[in-house]
Amino acid sequence: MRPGQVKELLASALGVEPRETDYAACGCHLRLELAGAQVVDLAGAQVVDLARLMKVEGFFLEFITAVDFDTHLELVYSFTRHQEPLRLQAAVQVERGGFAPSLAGVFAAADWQEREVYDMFGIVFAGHPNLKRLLLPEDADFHPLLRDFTPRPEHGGDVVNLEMG
Amino acid sequence: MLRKTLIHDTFYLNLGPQHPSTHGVLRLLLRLEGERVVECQPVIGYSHRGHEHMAQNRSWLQFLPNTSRMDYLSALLYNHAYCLAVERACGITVPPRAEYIRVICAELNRIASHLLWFGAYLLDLGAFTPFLYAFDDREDILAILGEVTGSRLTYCYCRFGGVARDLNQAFLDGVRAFIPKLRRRLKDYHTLVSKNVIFLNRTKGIGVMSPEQARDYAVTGPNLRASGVNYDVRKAEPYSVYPELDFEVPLGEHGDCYDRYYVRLLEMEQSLRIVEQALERLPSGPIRAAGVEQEPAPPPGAYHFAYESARGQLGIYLVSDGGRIPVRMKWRVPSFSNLSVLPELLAGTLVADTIAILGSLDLVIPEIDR
Amino acid sequence: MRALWEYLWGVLSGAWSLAAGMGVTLRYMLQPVATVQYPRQRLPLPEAFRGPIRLRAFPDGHHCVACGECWRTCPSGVIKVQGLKAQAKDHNRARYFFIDFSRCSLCGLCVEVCPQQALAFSREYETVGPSRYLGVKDLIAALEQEEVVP
Amino acid sequence: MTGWLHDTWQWLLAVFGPVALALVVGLVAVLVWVQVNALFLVWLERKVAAHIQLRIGPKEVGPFGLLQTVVDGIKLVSKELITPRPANWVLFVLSPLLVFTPVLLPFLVLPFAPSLPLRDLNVGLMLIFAFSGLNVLAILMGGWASNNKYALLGAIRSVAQNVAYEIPLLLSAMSVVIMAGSLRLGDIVAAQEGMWFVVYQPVAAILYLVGATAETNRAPFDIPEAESELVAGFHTEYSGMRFGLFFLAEYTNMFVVASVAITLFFGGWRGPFLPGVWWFLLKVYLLIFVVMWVRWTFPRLRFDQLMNFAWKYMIPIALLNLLVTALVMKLVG
Repeated sequence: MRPGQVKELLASALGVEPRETDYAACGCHLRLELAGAQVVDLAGAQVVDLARLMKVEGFFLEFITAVDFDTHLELVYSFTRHQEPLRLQAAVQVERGGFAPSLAGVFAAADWQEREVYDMFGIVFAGHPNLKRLLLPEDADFHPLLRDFTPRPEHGGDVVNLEMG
Repeated sequence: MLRKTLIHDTFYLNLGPQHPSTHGVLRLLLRLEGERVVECQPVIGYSHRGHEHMAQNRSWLQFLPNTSRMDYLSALLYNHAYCLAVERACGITVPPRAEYIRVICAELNRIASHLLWFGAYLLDLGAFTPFLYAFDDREDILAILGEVTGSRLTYCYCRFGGVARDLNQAFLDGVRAFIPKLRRRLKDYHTLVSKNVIFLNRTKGIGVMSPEQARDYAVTGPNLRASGVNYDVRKAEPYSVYPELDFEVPLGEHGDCYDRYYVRLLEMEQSLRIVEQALERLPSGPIRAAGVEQEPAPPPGAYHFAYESARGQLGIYLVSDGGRIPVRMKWRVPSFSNLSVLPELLAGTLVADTIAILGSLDLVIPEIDR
Repeated sequence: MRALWEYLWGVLSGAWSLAAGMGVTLRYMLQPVATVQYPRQRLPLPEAFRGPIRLRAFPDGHHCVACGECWRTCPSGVIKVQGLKAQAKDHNRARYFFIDFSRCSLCGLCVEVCPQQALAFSREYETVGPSRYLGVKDLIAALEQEEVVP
Repeated sequence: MTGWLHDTWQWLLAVFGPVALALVVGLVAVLVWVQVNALFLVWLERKVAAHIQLRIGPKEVGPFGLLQTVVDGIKLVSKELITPRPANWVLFVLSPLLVFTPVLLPFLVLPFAPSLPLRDLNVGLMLIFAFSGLNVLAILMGGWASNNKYALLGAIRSVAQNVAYEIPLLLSAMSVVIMAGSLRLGDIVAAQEGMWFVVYQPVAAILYLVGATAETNRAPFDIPEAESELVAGFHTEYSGMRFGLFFLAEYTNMFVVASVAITLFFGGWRGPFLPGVWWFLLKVYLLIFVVMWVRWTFPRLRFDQLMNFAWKYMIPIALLNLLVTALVMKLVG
């Protein structure tokens, strides 16, 4: 599948316009900025439609992650294919502590990926069957990959300070 | 009433985190009916060290030693992948000799990783001896890699724009002696294990993963190829010097434990071929690109790099603001997705099969936890 | 009939596979052992071996000017170095050089960034100790016990 | 000095009578022999395993590391005996004793040499099988009393496996008994005057060896203690010498079943040049070596496959073999 084909497909099915990026420079063929999901409108969120389309077209969900830009979080979904590889990355803006629709009903892989994002960034995935901590302890009350997170002593780890002289 | 509870009584068994077959610290919460698994729930995170958090607190260069601590069995592959990712982001061209050296070392490391898996898997199935044969072979690789990298397990050998040290004669001699030796050993492994009727009974038709299932759970690597899907990042999104080398991608048919086993054994042979060819073509020249800054910083933007590690597709997603310290570094580790399919494979199997299936997925838990 | 034949063939080939496996282990049993009995026999260290770092010794002592490049580069922050000038116009020379080896990951970045090439890997490999504080090494003091390698 | 010893001997003889005294002396000898034999077998196992795996094995303590197992035994004795709190204390303590006792009794009737069985009972074979059947009870007790899920699973597996494999074991031994016409082990050896029974009964011999390996929970049939699945199976919670007794029993059991195999199929103490007892021991250790060799070569079977193998293949074949033997004996004899 060529980037052009996918572009047309997305334009006709979802009415979105992905941007073609230079694969040799950034390792990604298409990048798509989606509108932020609203809490009230999760069912109709574009990213779920996108995932359904991707599943039909033979893509698989590589990963879901988030990036903290201080003002907002950016959820990144990465899709690629087994045959004729083509990588499409979709970015969705989410506010801190905000909501996003869950893809667990579409891709089974999304289950754990979303749990990890919830774990690390505190984004709540609405419709997720089992949104619990994945890597951190069950009773953790922090989201370590947020940029304003500072480790506290009770998070563990210790440092030997070198005494000079 | 009593009869009903007796028949439908199930109990929970905590397999791990301290258990001989969970390789690292994985906990499987199994609901059993007698010896039959009704439900399985993997619990991970016991060796979470926060590598992605560390990445946000140190420079691009300083993250280099971290890469080899995620999947310590294929440390050089991670090392290589990270360097390639940053080089792509910064636009650094690596001299061909350095790239060939990296590929030779990476493929040797891939063989070492597969050998360790082979031994540990047979150990899970109750055969102790192949484990030590595999370790004997792996020891050779560690010694060879030690000659040039200076360490045995957690290598930090690749640098942005090249490698830390040139190959020496001991390395070349070691590799040339090792290739025929491993070929002989692989023959013995086939006689001792692949054709063994007990082994066949334990693995054939067990833990069958369909290609659709694999895609749904984003399973990659030998686990995916055992299901017959031809997807190897080295072929699909060629990087480094792999396009210049001639190798095949072994595929399975049924997606059962035996195919996952057999695909890995065949992959070792292909890796040997790659090493052989790369040694033959090894160009002369510098091993470090000239004019690379001490601490390169990629221009602002998001970058992705896909790499075929020993366990599947390794993805590195970098976000840079042009500064010395990354904004975000996401590691898409293959074992994470490979483990997530486990509950589906385990439903309805016996405890003994649980071990056989868990082992066949080739998981490295610290890699999952990061 | 065909089923019976297949059954028999299965039994025979299975038995043969077991016998062949036993042949392999018997052959290995007669081979020389592959292990090295550690405290008695030692393997030669590889040329590139990485032990805890040391200051390279020169006839005029060490060449460290305490620029702090290694200290800034070290990913784990295990290096502390402080220099002194004998006179105002002199070069800076390291007076104190400590590493906390218990947290060192032997990546070798410090050795590479050193502008004076004053650092090198030692060939020490028995670095286990009963306390993590034993990992703190005084490289200047260690230098005095070392012979000069030009 | 010798006079004093002689007097004591005379006194003991007068008080207890020759038969009882012989039994006591024999029992002491057996107890010592069992320990020494088990220690030697553990050493042998480790050496065989090591050399198969390109290692050396024990070498530090004593010549060729022979005393290593003695030192290990001392370590085991000196370790704390831990009883888990939720365990059933009585059964938990009783189980190792019960597992060890029955493996001693077959030594009463084993014909090491023509004159060496302590009591040459006319139902010697039955006694051996009867007591080796007790083993499983002890394992079940230990596994259940530990109150540990792994131990319980191991115990359940063990019971099913032992029940299943006892049958082909007995059936294959029975075909030899039919040929010899006696359950007395001495008579069975005597019947192999011209030719070993393994020549007439190859199927029974193979069935017996497979069954015996399963009966003693040796790999590839070691599923009750499959360490990669059940940690240590039924003895997961045992420590110190209680674990040591399980260990001792396993190796002694191995010796017993190998001795029975030698007696039934390989001519017992018969052999040229050397005295009978040497031939007997040589054959037994050779057979044990083969069992070890098998252990270090093959992966472990799965539980249901193991049961299938016993019920679907071994028992029908053993029955058929018994039938044919009986028919042939009837026609010939």
